[in-house]
Amino acid sequence: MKKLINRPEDVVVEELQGIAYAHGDLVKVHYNPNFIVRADAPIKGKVGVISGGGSGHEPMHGGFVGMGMLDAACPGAVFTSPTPDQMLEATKAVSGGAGVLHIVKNYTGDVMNFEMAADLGGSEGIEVEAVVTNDDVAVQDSLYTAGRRGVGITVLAEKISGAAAEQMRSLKEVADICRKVNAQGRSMGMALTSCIVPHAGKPTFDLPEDEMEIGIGIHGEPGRTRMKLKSADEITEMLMEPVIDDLPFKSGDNALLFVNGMGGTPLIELYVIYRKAYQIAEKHGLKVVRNLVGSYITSLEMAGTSITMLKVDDDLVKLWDAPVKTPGLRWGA
Amino acid sequence: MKKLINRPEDVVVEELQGIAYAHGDLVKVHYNPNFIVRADAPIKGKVGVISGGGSGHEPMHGGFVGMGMLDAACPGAVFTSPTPDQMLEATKAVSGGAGVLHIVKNYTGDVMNFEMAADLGGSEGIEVEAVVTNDDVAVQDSLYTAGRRGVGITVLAEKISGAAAEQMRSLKEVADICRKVNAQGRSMGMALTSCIVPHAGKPTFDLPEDEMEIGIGIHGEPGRTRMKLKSADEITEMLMEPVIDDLPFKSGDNALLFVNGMGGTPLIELYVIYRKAYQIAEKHGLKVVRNLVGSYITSLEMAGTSITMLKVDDDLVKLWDAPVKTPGLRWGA
Amino acid sequence: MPISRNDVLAWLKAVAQVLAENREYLVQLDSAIGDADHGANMDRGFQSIMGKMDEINDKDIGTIFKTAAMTLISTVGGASGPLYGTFFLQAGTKTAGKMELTIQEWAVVLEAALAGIVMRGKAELNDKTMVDALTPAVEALKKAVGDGKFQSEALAICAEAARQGMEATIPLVARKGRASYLGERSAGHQDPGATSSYLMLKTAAEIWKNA
Amino acid sequence: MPISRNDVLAWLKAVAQVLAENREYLVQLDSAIGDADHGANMDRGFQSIMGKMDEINDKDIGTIFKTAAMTLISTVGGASGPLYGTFFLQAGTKTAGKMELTIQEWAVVLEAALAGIVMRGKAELNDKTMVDALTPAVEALKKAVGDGKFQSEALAICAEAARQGMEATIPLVARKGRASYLGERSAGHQDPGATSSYLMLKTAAEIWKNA
Ligand SMILES: Nc1ncnc2c1ncn2[C@@H]1O[C@H](COP(=O)(O)OP(=O)(O)O)[C@@H](O)[C@H]1O
Ligand SMILES: Nc1ncnc2c1ncn2[C@@H]1O[C@H](COP(=O)(O)OP(=O)(O)O)[C@@H](O)[C@H]1O
Ligand SMILES: [Mg+2]
Ligand SMILES: [Mg+2]
Ligand SMILES: [Mg+2]
Ligand SMILES: [Mg+2]
Repeated sequence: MKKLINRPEDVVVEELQGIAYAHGDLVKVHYNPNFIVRADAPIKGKVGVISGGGSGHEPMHGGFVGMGMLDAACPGAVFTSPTPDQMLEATKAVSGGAGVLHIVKNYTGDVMNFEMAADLGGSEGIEVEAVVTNDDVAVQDSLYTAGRRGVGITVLAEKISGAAAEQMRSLKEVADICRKVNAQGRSMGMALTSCIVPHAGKPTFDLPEDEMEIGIGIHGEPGRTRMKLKSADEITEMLMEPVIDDLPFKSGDNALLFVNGMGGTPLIELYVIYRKAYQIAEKHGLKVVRNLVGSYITSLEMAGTSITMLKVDDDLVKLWDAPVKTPGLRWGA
Repeated sequence: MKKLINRPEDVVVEELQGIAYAHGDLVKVHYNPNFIVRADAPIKGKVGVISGGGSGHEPMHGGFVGMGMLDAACPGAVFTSPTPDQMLEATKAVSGGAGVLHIVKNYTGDVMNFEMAADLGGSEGIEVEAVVTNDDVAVQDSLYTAGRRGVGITVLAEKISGAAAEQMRSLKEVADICRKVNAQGRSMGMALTSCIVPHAGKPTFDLPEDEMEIGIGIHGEPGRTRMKLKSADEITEMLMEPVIDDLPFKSGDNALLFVNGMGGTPLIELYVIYRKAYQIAEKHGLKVVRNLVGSYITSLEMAGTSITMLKVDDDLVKLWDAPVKTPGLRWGA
Repeated sequence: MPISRNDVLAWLKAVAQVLAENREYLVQLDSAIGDADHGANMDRGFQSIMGKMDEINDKDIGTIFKTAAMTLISTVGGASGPLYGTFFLQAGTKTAGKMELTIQEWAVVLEAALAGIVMRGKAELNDKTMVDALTPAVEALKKAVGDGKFQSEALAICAEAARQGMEATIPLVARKGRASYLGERSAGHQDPGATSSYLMLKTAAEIWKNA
Repeated sequence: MPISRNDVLAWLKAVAQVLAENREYLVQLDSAIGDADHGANMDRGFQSIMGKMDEINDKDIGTIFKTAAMTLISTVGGASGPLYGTFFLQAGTKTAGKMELTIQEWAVVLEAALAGIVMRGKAELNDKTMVDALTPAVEALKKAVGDGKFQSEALAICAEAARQGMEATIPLVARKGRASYLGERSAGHQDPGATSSYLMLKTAAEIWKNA
């Protein structure tokens, strides 16, 4: 295992200390229970927006705490959803009287831990709404399964909901926007290599030099299918077509195209992917009016990419363009 | 070779197309000769700031073109310095009448190609100054060698010189600021893995599972020494101490601390490194007043990190804080 | 002899040790169809319970189980944290104030604890989860107790049923939890949560053999 | 027989082919002490020259060399682009308007071309660069010509001296170019640029054997 870490059990706390040293102007880090919170939280009259999930997906979620995006983020152990006490304390810390939105990625663990936070109560009358993201078209959806995973759309939902909250919209409105983003977005990912969970010490799966996994999530879980390595253009098509089909996106739609790196993929490759994804969108008559290219929702050092398409209208575009000032995403401020 | 690419010989042009599709609001891409230029170039009366170098270091330099940073960037083939015609055309494209600054990393190829651009003339009376960055303390400096490599400081020099140019300072002033940043900055890097140059198809060097290279550059070149893998804290010390020693930084100095990922290193690890680097700086009485954490000057998919320390005064801090609006670095705009 | 407060403490201690020993194994099982953390999660949780031993050394079984529950809930995370947390929470509710349990009572406790997991996770039999080990185990224990088996034998029958349930997860296609994302590819692998459930019940059978 | 315009074109074509064949080999040499691109750089440059063949098919040697120079300068990049670019630029200056070269003239041309590389790169002998192959080659050629050797023999002597110079780079510690960053670790590896220089001169000896 080649990693720039000390002891596996210390990775998350040491990362949090690094974040505290680096971004003390934007965020405060709370330990035991662990959460990252906006330096100026709580903001009176503003809906608090929080998220959480296992660590190892940086900059998500901790890197998205700050003006115009999240009010707090709860990091669990690597790839392990955080515990209810973290969500409870973070909820209290960001509550400005207008309620708190929980953005939860659809994983059994995340959903149950957020639910338990609500069940355990103790949030003293704070109104909480939870929106569960589930945009991964690689997973067949069904009433009888855990359903689709929440992946790339979560980044966009956090940005857009955060902007809506910043405009002092009500909890219901912010939650509705968040649900809308989730409903109008689809994603799919692939991996060239596995990641190594620090405490496991070896790759979660072994992938021969000439093969790739299609339909992977963000926890190093194997994908739906394994196949021979293909060209960037072919891979992009294999990700874009199911994404476009599923919503479905229709000719004339405006879209935000998000090409994401899994952590070990250099930017040069993401632009090669973006090029083809853009061309495929155009071919379908879709207009890419906004985009995001970079490693924003990662899976430790996994090499690979995921593509997210979000259908946007004017309101969503305006919220996307609104100022954001976080360690991981910043513009207009 | 596991990469998200099509044919190795097409990587750079396809990347440029991706950049053009993604960032058309900020930059224009010129082909044959290849360069990326600010959408609003040339700006009358403003010093043009350009840089260039081999591709494979993304977001450097192309990702730093935009308001407050570079006016143009010339990408060569992967790890191969660009050719004089690129620099010539880019120089003309950004010339607003106040002269043009060339920021050149100290590599034989880069220096000679930029020199030839000047020798070949044809820039029709445009006043050009070149500043060569050479901040890598891993390389022993000597009159009789190629000298030290230009590495991490280049990112900071481009930001700060770009800000000075944006303030309409003169060519001499902008060049002086750039020289000052270079003189006051030092860097050192290490690798956990080699990168794979696309046309080579295999790792530039082989590194056993339990070893690392210390003192590497940004072109996959082997480092000064190879040794057993150590903990993040020990590695950080091995990079920080020579950097602090070399300038030398003295107790009471204000510094900008830049922890850089080499392309295949996830952000979670960079924060673990940043934590220790910050503590070491503090221990030496240095005050870290600004920082940058992320993968900004990379070496394809290499896993590893480099640390850059820049001694700053009020003017440099103000220039660092000035608005910047590029695909790769953005704040205040 | 009934299962005493001390026996319950001894069981938790033994489970902590067994999970530590099987950490790698559970991580490996979770690597194949999940995210390679189940062993680390369970180990972290039970080590934390060990850190609470002083606090619960002299408490009733209900308090012991509730403390274990809250500790798991606040240190494990993932799917197994809330699931095993609810398991012990329900066990704690059923044993509030008790200083010992007959084997009959233990069967009732286990049934309630399992019901907690099902309530929380909504898994059905054959969804390839811990429920597949626990359900036959509870059934077998109830039957053994009804048949008037000795305590040690009843616990052994319970553990054996869990083992069979655990092994029966191998061919299943997962419909709950992270393994469900794999679809057909999840078949052929043993479920990690069913395995940790079996390990707990096997440990109970061993530790309480002479209780 | 002197070296004709057509012989020069044939040489460039043959060099393009030799470099294409040795692309991997040069990349490998550059991997050990550089950045793994020398083979790709040289191949890209000479393939580009091949693309200009129609343009220079009927031109004088000076124009041929100048065109080759400008092509290398604008397509190779790296250290070798300006260096070999300057090499051919100087060769072109010395051969302006010429339709053929005697072996005596070729020695003069090669000396000027090498001087261009030294002027541009400021490398000294034993810095572990292409200069280490070219310098003895030029000396040997001058001497062979002075000694009145036949053209084919003189060219062979020149190539052999380049080969020896190339091999002599192996033990050297690099003081110029990218390999210098390696310090002592650069010793024990053959310089890629010296190798490409040798390949060019070896090809001249083969192609112009019967000129
Ligand atoms: N809905 C559910 N009901 C019951 N058990 C479940 C459910 N979902 C997952 N599990 C169990 O949890 C185990 C995985 O636990 P763990 O790896 O710790 O959590 P995570 O899946 O969040 O990483 C699975 O092997 C399965 O037995
Ligand atoms: N200053 C110099 N003078 C002469 N030759 C040099 C000099 N620097 C480098 N070289 C030659 O250039 C070769 C490397 O070329 P290449 O790999 O194409 O460029 P780069 O080093 O920029 O990647 C070296 O092997 C060496 O022979
Ligand atoms: Mg998990
Ligand atoms: Mg090079
Ligand atoms: Mg798991
Ligand atoms: Mg090279």
